[in-house]
Amino acid sequence: MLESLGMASVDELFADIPPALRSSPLKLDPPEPEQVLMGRLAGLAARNRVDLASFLGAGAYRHFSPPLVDQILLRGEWYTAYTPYQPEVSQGTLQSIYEYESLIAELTGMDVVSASHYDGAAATAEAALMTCRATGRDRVLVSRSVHPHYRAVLETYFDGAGLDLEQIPIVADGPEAGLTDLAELERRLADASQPVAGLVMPQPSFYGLLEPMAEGGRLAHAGGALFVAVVEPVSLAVLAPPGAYGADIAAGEGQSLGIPPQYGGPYLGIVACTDALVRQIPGRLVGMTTDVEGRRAYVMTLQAREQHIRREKAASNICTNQTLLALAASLWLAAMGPHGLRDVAALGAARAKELEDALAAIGVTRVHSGAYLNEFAVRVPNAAAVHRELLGRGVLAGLVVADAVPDEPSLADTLLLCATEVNTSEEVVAFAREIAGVIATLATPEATAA
Amino acid sequence: MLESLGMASVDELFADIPPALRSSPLKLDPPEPEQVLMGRLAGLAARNRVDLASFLGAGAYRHFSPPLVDQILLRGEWYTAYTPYQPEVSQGTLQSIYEYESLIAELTGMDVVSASHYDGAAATAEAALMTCRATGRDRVLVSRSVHPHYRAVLETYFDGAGLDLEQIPIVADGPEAGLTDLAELERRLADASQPVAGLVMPQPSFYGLLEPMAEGGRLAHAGGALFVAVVEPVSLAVLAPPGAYGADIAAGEGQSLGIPPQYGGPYLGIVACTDALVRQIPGRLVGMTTDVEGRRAYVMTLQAREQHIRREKAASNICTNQTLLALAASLWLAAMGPHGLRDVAALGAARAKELEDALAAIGVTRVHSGAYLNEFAVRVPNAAAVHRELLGRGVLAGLVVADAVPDEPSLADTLLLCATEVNTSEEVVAFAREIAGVIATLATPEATAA
Amino acid sequence: MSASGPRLQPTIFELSKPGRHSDKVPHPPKDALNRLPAEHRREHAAALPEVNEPDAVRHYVNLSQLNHAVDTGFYPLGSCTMKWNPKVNEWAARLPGFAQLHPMAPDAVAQGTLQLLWELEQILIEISGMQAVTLQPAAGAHGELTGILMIREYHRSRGEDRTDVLVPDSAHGTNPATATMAGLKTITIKAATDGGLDVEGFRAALGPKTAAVMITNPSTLGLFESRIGELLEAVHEVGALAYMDGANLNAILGRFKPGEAGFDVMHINTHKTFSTPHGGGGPGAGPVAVNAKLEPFLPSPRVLREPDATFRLERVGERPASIGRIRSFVGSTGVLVRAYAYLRTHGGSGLAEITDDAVLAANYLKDRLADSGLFDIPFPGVCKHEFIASASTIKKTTGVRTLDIAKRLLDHGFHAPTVYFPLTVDEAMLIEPTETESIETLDAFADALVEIAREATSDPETVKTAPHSAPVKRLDEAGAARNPNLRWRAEAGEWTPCPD
Amino acid sequence: MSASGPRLQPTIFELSKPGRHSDKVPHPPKDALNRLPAEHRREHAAALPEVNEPDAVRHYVNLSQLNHAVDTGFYPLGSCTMKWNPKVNEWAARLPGFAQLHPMAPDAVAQGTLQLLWELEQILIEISGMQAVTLQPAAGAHGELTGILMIREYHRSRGEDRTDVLVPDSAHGTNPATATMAGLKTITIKAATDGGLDVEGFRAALGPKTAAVMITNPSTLGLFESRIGELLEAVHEVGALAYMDGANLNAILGRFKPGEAGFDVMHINTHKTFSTPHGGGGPGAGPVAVNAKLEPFLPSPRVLREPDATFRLERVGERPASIGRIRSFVGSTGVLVRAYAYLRTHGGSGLAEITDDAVLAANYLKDRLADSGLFDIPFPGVCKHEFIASASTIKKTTGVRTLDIAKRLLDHGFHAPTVYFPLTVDEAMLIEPTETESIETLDAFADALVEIAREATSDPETVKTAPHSAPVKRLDEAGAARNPNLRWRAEAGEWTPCPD
Ligand SMILES: Cc1ncc(COP(=O)(O)O)c(C=O)c1O
Ligand SMILES: Cc1ncc(COP(=O)(O)O)c(C=O)c1O
Repeated sequence: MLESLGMASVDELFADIPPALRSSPLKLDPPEPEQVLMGRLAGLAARNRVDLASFLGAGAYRHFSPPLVDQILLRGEWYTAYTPYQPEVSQGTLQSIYEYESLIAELTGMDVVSASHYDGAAATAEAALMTCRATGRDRVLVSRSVHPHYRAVLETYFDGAGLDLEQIPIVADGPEAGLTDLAELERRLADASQPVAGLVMPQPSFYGLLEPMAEGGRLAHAGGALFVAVVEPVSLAVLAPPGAYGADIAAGEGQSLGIPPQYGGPYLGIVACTDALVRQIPGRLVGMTTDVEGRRAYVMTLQAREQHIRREKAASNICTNQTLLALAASLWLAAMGPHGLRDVAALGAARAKELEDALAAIGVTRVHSGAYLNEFAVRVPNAAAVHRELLGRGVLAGLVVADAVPDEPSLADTLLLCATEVNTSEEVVAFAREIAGVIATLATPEATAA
Repeated sequence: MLESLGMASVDELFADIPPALRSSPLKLDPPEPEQVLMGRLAGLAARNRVDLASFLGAGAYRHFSPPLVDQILLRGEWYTAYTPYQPEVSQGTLQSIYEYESLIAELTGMDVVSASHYDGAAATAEAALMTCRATGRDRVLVSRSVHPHYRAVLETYFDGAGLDLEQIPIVADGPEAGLTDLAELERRLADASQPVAGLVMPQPSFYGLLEPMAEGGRLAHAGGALFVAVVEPVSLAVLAPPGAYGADIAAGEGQSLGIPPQYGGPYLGIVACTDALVRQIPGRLVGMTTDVEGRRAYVMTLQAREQHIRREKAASNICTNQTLLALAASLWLAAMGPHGLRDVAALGAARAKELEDALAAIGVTRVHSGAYLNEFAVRVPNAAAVHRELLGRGVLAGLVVADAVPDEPSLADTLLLCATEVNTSEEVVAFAREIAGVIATLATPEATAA
Repeated sequence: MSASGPRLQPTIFELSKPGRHSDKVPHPPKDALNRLPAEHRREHAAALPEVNEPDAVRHYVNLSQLNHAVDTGFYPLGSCTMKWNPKVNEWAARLPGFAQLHPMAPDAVAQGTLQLLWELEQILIEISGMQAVTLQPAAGAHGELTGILMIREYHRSRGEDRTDVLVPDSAHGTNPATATMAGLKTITIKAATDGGLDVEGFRAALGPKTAAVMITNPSTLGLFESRIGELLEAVHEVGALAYMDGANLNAILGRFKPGEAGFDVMHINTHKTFSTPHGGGGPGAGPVAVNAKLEPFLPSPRVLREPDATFRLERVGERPASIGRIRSFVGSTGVLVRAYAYLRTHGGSGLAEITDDAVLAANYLKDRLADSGLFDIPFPGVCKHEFIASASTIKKTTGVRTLDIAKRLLDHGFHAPTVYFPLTVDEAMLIEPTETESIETLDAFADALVEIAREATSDPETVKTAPHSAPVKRLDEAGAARNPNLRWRAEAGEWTPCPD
Repeated sequence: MSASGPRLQPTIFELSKPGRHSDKVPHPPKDALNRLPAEHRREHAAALPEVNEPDAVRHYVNLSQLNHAVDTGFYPLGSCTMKWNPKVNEWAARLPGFAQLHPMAPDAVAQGTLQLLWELEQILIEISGMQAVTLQPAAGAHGELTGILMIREYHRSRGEDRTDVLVPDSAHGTNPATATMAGLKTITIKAATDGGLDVEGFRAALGPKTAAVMITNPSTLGLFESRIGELLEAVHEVGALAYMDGANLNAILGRFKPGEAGFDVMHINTHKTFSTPHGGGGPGAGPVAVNAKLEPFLPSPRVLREPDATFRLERVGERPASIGRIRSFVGSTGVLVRAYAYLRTHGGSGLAEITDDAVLAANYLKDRLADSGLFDIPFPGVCKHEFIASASTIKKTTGVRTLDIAKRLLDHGFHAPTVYFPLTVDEAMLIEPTETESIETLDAFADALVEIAREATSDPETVKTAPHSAPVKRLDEAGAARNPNLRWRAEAGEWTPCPD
């Protein structure tokens, strides 16, 4: 090719880079043949420990995934396509997004679902920003029972956009302990000088508790605010969906729909809203239409919300989203079916109750008394040390809550534990046995020193 | 559906089974949901040990396989199709077989390649039977340096078909030790009262040695017999191909072309021959043709050799073959390319020499002195016990030859060792160290008793 | 190229350009091959295609899309039983513990697979009603050979010289071809007028020379052989043995156990009965089940369970009565893992359901076609998992043949049924829907056949020149056989120097 | 359905039949949910599709075949850089050690991934010529937001209130949209007549209110901004910072390091530069590299290497200057593993070759089109990895537009280039061939464009109504927006009793 360009060296193609700006060659390792590379990667992967009996959830959930899901995802026609800019040769991707939108709409009970967002945190932030655009107000309330990462991301986005974010505390003790403080919420909503755009509440909460969503929604609407429910989609198989308790927007993390935890991503940010908010929703939307010969077909639509059309006036700057993960979630839902999905939720609930009972039997009890689905916090003296010690015994004892939420004194020395259908009864028994052992050991000062 | 058939119970559909012949329900375990099944299978798989430093070849060879190979094989369009009976909707399979035939023809230097056979042993048996059909004679000679399984299968097939099979011994000692005894071969061929249909010789031999194929072929042809070379396809990257030394038929095991060892199969039987023998070759053949509009297309052809047309007069009873494995081999060859293939052969040769030298350094030396590519036998006193002991030290020390060939006294107390590019230099060093240790230990009688 | 534009692909040889490649393994030491004697070295490199990874992957992805497959649509190929291939099976076979196990690995490190094989044998013993099973044969025809060789050996061991194998005329071609491979003579027995076994015909041929009968039950017409009891008695009376071709076992799981009914030996096609994928032609696996008479002759090595619940393979020569080896190594274990997964998935009750559903679907479809009045249904009674329809009348009235109808079905997005088999029925279509197809699919297929039958009258040319929407039109098969082009001839390769 | 017959698929909801399913998990205890308070329970089951495995798999296999993809053909989408996605990367990301690692797992059990992330940061530091890297952003636009927020924080930390972001008119839409999300004002600067940066225009707009300039280099016209040195000086003179949109970094690897040249911050799109698959719209990953000025503001948590060569994540609140979190957890690690694999595969010398090959391919293709004399090539000099062609003249003479040409390309089996972007060129086609395409493919694509240009004169209707061979014809996009149908409405589900 070089000859046909009349050039002697490929360097001539870079003559447009001013000499002063040309860089020295890259100081990187030499190329690696595939066999060598695979050895290196397998070695790194083996340095992670994924063989522990794990009771860790805290926003990312392990679920059984039928092999068909990953086998279909490995088809190059899916993963090596770009955004469906030429719909005539992208009907596969487009229909799969339409179906994803429909599946999530069914699950959440909402009308409109975006084609995906980066993750649950970004989805929540985008949902909160929507409430400001839709109401013309600039103050959003978020419950402190929302995942701490999501709240941190909300802070970052709101600080950037120059909007106000206020956190509603959780109840410190009593029968409502751990739940959003509704009395405080009502007070904040009542401040007429600072009208609230939106209220963000989770279901289940970061602490695994079932929040009074209907009440939250009622209060928000009474204050003229929109109500954003942060939900976990597997739980929606059995929990009342946002559409049923009047949420205007549902946001959440779709990872639990069979997507592997893979240390944080790629995940699936879900944003769903009512028809009334369709022009405010950020991200791509795919609609059903027809071709010129009347065949049913699918296309990206209502693009006037998006950055490539509206530029600085767009609803969001999002461009690349998480389409392949939306497909993964759809595949998983199709493979499991509504019965399988309910079974998964119920198996988790059953296993979690087993865990609660097994721990209670050795004196490790729940922090809160409210209802939970499959995740709950327990009080453990010296939680961080116990957690560390258990790793050596092959148990990942959930999350040391204080590591993630150092600013919630009522949760000091607690562990957040989760069970799903991938946890076995044997693991539950082993966990109870080992934690009892560790607590006993740590209670003996000499043992700790050893 | 039952209603539309006007039936009350599905049992009515089985009324044609005479009551006396109806069976009791199956006494088998209850159905298992996928998650449970996967746990069971993972548990069984974990009971196999595939983490050993392995120097075992003996007819099945581990090679590096680029992930693209298996990813393409997992496409349902390939593996869930049947034999291409409707060529218009099977051009993928048909073209892939045509390409496989062409690739193996290139490698072997032959003209015609069948679409595949069950395995190397069946391929060898079919090749030997071909020589009888083609010559009208019924006596075949096979060297005892051919894989013992192949010889056993030849016995079974020949006994069944009422044909004569004679084994040519290997040279017991001296510089030709381990190689086919050419003098004896010449004597057997000279018996004019029993004309020989074919001579079967391997390259490399079961013992890893390079056989005098050109000489074998010359002798066979001088006796009016056809010459069958049993070859290992990866070695053909660097060894003279059967076409170059005048073989009439090449047979062999295609597993080494990147197919995982999977405890014996499915593998890939290769049969290739000269144009002169095309009407005698068993199994399917795919040819290039055109469709009625002149487009290049592919189709199964020369089917008058096959059982579904010729029934009791067919060249073989083969129907289902190993098409998917032929595709796997083609994919692997395409992924590696001719350079990659040569590199694989050369890496094995280099690593094997390293192994020979490392063992020689601790006094474990080769049994034979002939040239080898990447497999050779060493003499080890108490070979079976040493082999067993090494397993416990994480080393699979090749094959205890006497286990597979108890009737070859010159190979008593030997191990057959193989190295390929998947063996590391570290493994070689560790093997030499451990075998030295084991030999020392076993030499001390008390240690053995302990 | 797939979603639009041209679909056919050049050969991979035509994509080759000298020097193109992707680095997969390290470069060997330059002198690695110097120690090979010159007379053994390859002079000219094989002219294998030099392509990079993108070229190779695109080539095979695009080629794959030219195939009809169970994963893309309905595939009612009678006798072949294009069952659904569950995806968990593919996962199972690829578990490194299974896939990476060397076939010569000592028993001590192969306990997982040996246990699986042993358990699989037990399951097949229960299903077949036999006494013992070998998992070694690589396909149905290979199982037939194994079975017939055992029968031969059985007679031999009793000092009898029996040379004949009786086979009904509707038998699959592998049956007579197998007899020949085993050095025996095939005697073909015509079917009775109802399509079933002509027991009298058999009786007339049975005698002291009869080594065996080979019976496919249900038959290749999709019919249960209701006179099988009589026949088996007659066979055994003359000292012959009865082989059952188990290709259609999927129709009778849990309803009929061949061993209990008196068959001596049978093979099982795992790709027909137990969902192992057929891979565009293979692999298969053809386990053979035998009763006590034949157990001593099973091929070696068998998988043995020791009193301490460990497993081992028979040693060389351990069981001298064996017919010997019929293949290298132990069996197509990768296929058998899949069959095992399927059997465990469904268990006893599930297998019975599968048979019920398969037979139900076939009868439903048969009735739909019979109701149309357009196709001949030569055997109108209850069928098993498959049935025969025929275009005999259509051909007479319109000139459109079964072949044309088969091709036209492709335009409807369906694979054609098996056609012109068995050979005993004029213009035969052997239709097997399998148990997993929905009623919507069955209806759509029936509708398509009806539409095509009508089109045969209204527009026969369109049917006779079908398919019209496949990647290619009808092929010049005669030309392919007349001037066979069986391989690409690439230019002889030269050793190009190692790039480094 | 794929190889022949109809290609479009019903929705998966239309395949649903009550009760259809395949058993994937065991049945839970019947009372498992009894402890949930009534007010929290779902009343009506979600009307999710009830399908069995065969229905589900066929649906998605057939749908997939409706897509054009890099794995099926040439995809010259400018700016999007449809690179080859190496298959080993897919293997790597699925290693259980990577895929099954929980994002909240303690550092002690995550050392492999932490090391990989840390090494990847070092590699990107070397490539960008910057001081530090965050791997957290989930895509390019997310990286832009991260970068601009850091810039804002930087100015704030110095007590400055800067509100303006200067962006050239050829910029991608995410640049201005990002400024808005960060609470800043976009000021658009027109390009110079040669398509390059109008440094004078920038100078005129730069001032004490300027927070940053956002420059894409090479630009979205495929041109290296040769006056970038001058501009960066001017920017820094007024105390503003320079953001580089690194979408086109693949054109300058090893030739130009933005950090060395004076940019303060940039993002990298792993799917454009380092071969991570785009998945039909995403995921991506948008690492951001910064110089020393911005390092303190990097989002948390960072990956830290301890003196004992172990790795850990920053603790909550450990670095108060940080802009905070921009996402949950640590990053799209599954994507980053693939990028790491790619970088290791190619190493320093390989990356330089990739850039050379990509630029060479683009210039070759540009010259081929320029030689045809049929397309306008507004910027005829050397281009980088992509170039602009325009159908402006064709439109004037034939009425055939860029859109029509794009659609007609589909009939040739090619994906269309990016069209009507950047907005500054009339009837723009932004063509990016990438480094892995063979000269045969480039020639075939050029030939197709030439043929279409001729067809625009000889048979404009055919071009204007293209595509003709795709699964659907042109779509009613206006109707889709007028009456949006954004979801299937299935019938409300009822709880059917648990089958057991
Ligand atoms: C009735 C019958 N017998 C035998 C066979 C041969 O089985 P295989 O193809 O597995 O060798 C078949 C295959 O179609 C068959 O249908
Ligand atoms: C120049 C340019 N900038 C920014 C982006 C946005 O990147 P992403 O899609 O990864 O968010 C793109 C994407 O196409 C681009 O081309």
